[in-house]
Amino acid sequence: MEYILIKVLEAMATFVLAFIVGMTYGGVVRKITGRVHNRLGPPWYQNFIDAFKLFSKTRGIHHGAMHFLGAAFLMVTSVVSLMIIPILAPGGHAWYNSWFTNLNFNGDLIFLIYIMTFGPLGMAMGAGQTGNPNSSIGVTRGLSQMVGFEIPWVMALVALMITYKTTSIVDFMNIQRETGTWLMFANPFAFIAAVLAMLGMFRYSPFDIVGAPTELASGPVSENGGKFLFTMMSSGSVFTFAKLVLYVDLFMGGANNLIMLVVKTFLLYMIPVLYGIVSPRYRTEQAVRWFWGWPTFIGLLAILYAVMF
Amino acid sequence: MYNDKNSKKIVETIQNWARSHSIWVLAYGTGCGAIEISPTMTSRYDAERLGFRGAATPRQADVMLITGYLTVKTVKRVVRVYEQMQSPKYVVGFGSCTINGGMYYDSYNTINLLDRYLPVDVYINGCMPRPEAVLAGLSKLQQIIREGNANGAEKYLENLAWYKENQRKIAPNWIAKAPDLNW
Amino acid sequence: MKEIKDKMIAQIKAVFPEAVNKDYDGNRLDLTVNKEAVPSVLLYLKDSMGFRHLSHIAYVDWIEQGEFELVYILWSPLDKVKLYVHTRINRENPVIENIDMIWRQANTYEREIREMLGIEFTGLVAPDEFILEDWDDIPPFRKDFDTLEYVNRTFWHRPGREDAQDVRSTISERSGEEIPDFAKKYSR
Amino acid sequence: MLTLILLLFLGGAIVTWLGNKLSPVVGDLLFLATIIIPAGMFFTGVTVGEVTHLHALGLTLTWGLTPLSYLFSMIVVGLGILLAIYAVPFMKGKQKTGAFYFNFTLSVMSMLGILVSKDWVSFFIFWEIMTWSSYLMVVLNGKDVQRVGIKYFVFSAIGAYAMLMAMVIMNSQLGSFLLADTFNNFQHLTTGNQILIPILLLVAFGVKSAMMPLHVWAPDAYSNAPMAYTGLFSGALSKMGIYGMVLVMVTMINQLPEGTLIRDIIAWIGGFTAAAATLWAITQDDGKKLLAWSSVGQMGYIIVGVAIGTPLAMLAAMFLVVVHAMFKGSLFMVVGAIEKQTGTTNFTEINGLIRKMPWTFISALISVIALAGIPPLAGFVSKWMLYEALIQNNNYILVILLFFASTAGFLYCYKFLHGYFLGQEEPEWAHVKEAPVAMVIPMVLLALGNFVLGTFPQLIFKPIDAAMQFAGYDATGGRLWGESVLFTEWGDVVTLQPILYAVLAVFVFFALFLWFKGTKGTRYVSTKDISTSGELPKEWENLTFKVNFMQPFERAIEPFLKRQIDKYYTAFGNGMEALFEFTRRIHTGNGQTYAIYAILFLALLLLFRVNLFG
Repeated sequence: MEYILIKVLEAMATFVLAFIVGMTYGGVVRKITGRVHNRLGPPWYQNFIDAFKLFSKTRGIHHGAMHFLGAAFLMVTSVVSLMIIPILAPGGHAWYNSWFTNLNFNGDLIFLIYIMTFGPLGMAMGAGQTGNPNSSIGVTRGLSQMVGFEIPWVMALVALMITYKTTSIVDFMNIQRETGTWLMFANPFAFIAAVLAMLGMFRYSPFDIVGAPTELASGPVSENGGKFLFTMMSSGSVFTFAKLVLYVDLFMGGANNLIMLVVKTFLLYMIPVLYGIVSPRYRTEQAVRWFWGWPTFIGLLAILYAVMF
Repeated sequence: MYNDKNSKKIVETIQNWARSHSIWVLAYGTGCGAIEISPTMTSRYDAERLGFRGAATPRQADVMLITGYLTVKTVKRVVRVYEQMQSPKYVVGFGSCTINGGMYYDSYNTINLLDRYLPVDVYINGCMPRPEAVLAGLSKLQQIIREGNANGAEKYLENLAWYKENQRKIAPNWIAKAPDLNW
Repeated sequence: MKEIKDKMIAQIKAVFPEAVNKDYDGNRLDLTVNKEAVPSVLLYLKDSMGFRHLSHIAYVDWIEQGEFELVYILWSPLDKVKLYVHTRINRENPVIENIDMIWRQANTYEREIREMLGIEFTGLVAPDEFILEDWDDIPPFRKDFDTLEYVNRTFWHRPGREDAQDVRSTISERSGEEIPDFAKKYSR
Repeated sequence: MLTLILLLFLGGAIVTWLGNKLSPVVGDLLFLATIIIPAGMFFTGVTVGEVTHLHALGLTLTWGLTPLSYLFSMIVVGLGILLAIYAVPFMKGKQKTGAFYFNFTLSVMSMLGILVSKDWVSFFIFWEIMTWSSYLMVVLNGKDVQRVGIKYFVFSAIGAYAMLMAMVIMNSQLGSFLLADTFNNFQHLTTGNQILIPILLLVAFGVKSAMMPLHVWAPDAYSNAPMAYTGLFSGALSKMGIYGMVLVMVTMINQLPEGTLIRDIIAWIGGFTAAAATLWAITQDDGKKLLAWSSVGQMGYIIVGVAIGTPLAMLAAMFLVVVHAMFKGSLFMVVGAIEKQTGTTNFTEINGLIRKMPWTFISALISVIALAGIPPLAGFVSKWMLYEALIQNNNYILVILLFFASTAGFLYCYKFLHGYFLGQEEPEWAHVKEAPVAMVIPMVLLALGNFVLGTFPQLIFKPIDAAMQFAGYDATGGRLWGESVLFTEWGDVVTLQPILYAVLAVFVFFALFLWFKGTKGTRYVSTKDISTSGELPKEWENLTFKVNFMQPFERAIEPFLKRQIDKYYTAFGNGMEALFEFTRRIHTGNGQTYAIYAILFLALLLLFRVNLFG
């Protein structure tokens, strides 16, 4: 009982960490976008204010049970994938290191690929029940795009798996610690393919076809306000952080302490963000085909590299 | 403890502060004032530094900017959109058309007084107001929210019969068909 | 251009002797016909004379003469001639044949005219209100419709706005113009 | 005992048919009794390893139950019972109930017969009974018989003749019809026959399990049969092909030097089946067709697993055989319930049934999540094992193909749920009620089964392990799976229980959070009341996004969609028809197209054999 209680507390600590970092990143991204646009931009804590404001909305609507559960489904994905992904490297010896090993040994990469789709599907259900055509259009776009970027992403992961004969993320981190080489240097093609897939995964321009504010009125979330939007926003922040940590774990050797974690994830996060600021938006089929073009080719190279070396 | 009057007041103060610094704007841009919103939001005047941000749908929005004249047809949609927004919610009237009809004061199909149909929190004068004036108006709105006086939504609910009567005067059949208020 | 227009006039006159034509400079040509003849004239113009495009249907309220005027503006893409077909309708009983089987887009103009001027187009299929919703007064583009009176009745004026009144007499005094009689009759 | 059970089925089928002529109620009761009593006897009275000999017409038929066939017969019998309960309310008020009951019972009987057959003669007889009963089901409603029925018939005939060929060759060379003899003495065959026989058998089984070039009949046949039967059709009947394929794989192909190559080819065919069928499923606008294509796709996964044949892959395939029967059975039941209640199954016609048919929606939701392979439901277990097996077996490109297929599968999963249950509620469907209890309970039970198996797969792994040990594999318990734990030889682990609890905890916490925190001041508003530019949708307006639902994706895969294998067959068929027209001029005789197709195929095979191996 005590063990479970401690586990739950640790999980909550992880969640709070991810929430804070993810929200801050969101604000910083808005700030950076503003600076690139040659304006001041909002303060870095703007996302917290937004979230709090959404949380303290006094009235709202819902369209039925599935509309409720959509947000909960989304949260499941974020939290469970956060639990599975090791936040800190097993070799790090910071005093809080053991706090963040929640379910690290209970799932592996293939599990992660699948649990990451649980939320979008549930969210899609919620969006569908609202009856708003924009929501459904956004969902089909999102799912199509997912089929697009999943291929280079899986190719990168398979390349890693066949080189190191494991699918466990912890093992990958251990391998990087023991060899002293980050996997992004050990198999650069896999890293490039994964980063290209990441552009789609984070849904910044040119791949922001799901939200598409001007055409789809923010897509799947268009019927959500107040607490629903708050839940989705927090879930999105946590999920963003989880995905970044996954990339850091796989390709950049993980992080030994929180500062390194923040630095690495932030640097990685800047790739889709900066690419997005200066890009217009693709059409859906263009986006899908883009992912099946060069990124897939590089993914094939990664597998070839892994097989040959 | 939460029900204690003082703590409630403190919580409310914090909430109002957050509300005033995070205003998601739904621009109802049918009038000529819509052109003033672009410079207000983009690099030159950068309203985002004050916490303003565009909202895509009424469900997410906090404030509705009514940028210019409203015809009988559009006022119906405006009322509909307003009712779909989730409270606390605010209305900002742009330009003299919303205040007194402006140059369309004797047109058979533009309304003259917006505040007979919707509770307006802030009016911005001008034909059209420049972005500076818009920013000044929005700052005023922030100030009102911080003081806790921006209670248009409650006002609308309290005086619903009066508002509905005014709306029915220009759109008798439409009001009968519209569903209830939804918040 | 002149020859083309003359040839056209001759052709039209041959088929519709009662049509009155009026020539302008450039490529403009005017034609006045009876309201009964409008569909046949337009059909002939479209089918036999290359006026394939209907640009617009303009409408005028000649209140002093008790008539409405409709102007069908046609365009011949081959001859580069624009043709104005005028017709007058009695104001008391404003009914005319609709022509949206000749040009589909006429439907839109006719719906507008029906609402704004109150001219009935026989056989016009238009499911619901087009521009005006819930309108219960006389059509607003008739000259005997008093806008300000309607506004005073329907909307409100903000207190303190004293300039919300008719300024036409002031303006005409300032410029030294006489107000015509018909305008006096229908102004306040 | 086995004879008795099969005879009970057969007798029951006839009695039901006759009883249904007396009165529908008697027919219903007799039907349920016919299914449930022998099924109960099967569960209680039959022991694995029991062998019966039957002497008839100078032949000795040998029947008995192996662990492998026990696994499959559990699916047949279990699904049979649930679908029988479901079928009674489903068929109420419909035409040809007696024929339906007859064919249903006969199908169950013949499938059990196939599974207990220990010699090729009875195997073939039951195979033909199964084909015939399912064929009659496909053409039961009399719609599209020309197109659908003939297609199914031709392909079944191809399969049957291929099997007959293989049987005859084996008997002439080995002098025995017994399965065990043919498998054990496989090495005594000539080299040519050693390659020919497995290929013939694989064609026969591939037809039933809808393998890629032979799948054309499946989508039409699945969607044309009554929905109460399609669950059995897709869930159990197509698994007979897998059963045969497993037999061929583990006995014959393993003994061949070229075995690896054949395995690889079959695996790739399975992979293409999965991917292509998934893409086709996405383009369907009819729920029946969508599920039918999806069934073809899932069979592709199973074929990949069987063809790879490592313990892990086999485990995954067998597990998918079981859970596919469960979730696809449940989904076809859902479609049947919707068809029963609304009279149509087209996505573009139905909207927003979620509030009208909540239990149907819940079973559809759970089954669809299982189908998509999302943890913590049962589909994930087999997907995980299959991917691990493929990666460990160095099938890198194939694993990516399958990943693609399963990701693209989300699209049709969502399309299915959105098509029926989500979107705006229409006044047209306001009268729709939840399906009768007898229809809801089977589908909810199957859906819940997915939920349980997703976390406690050992319940099914135990019989699978027994079956695999019979097929010559080492015991996998504790090596590849444990109590709700999955392992691989690489040391990768997925522990399912903590994950289930984590998922449930987070889900319940946030659902409650939103419920309590979110409902304060929150009201329900109808789906007509949506934020689309302030415009109020009119009564007759339906804004749900349905038509061209996956158009962007369809555009992206346009080059693929142009290449439709049906077209090649049609071209081939047209060419053949011209040939037949020509032949008919020489031989006067009625040109039953399918018969000549089949004869021609036979002739081709003989020709092939004579030229190459003669």
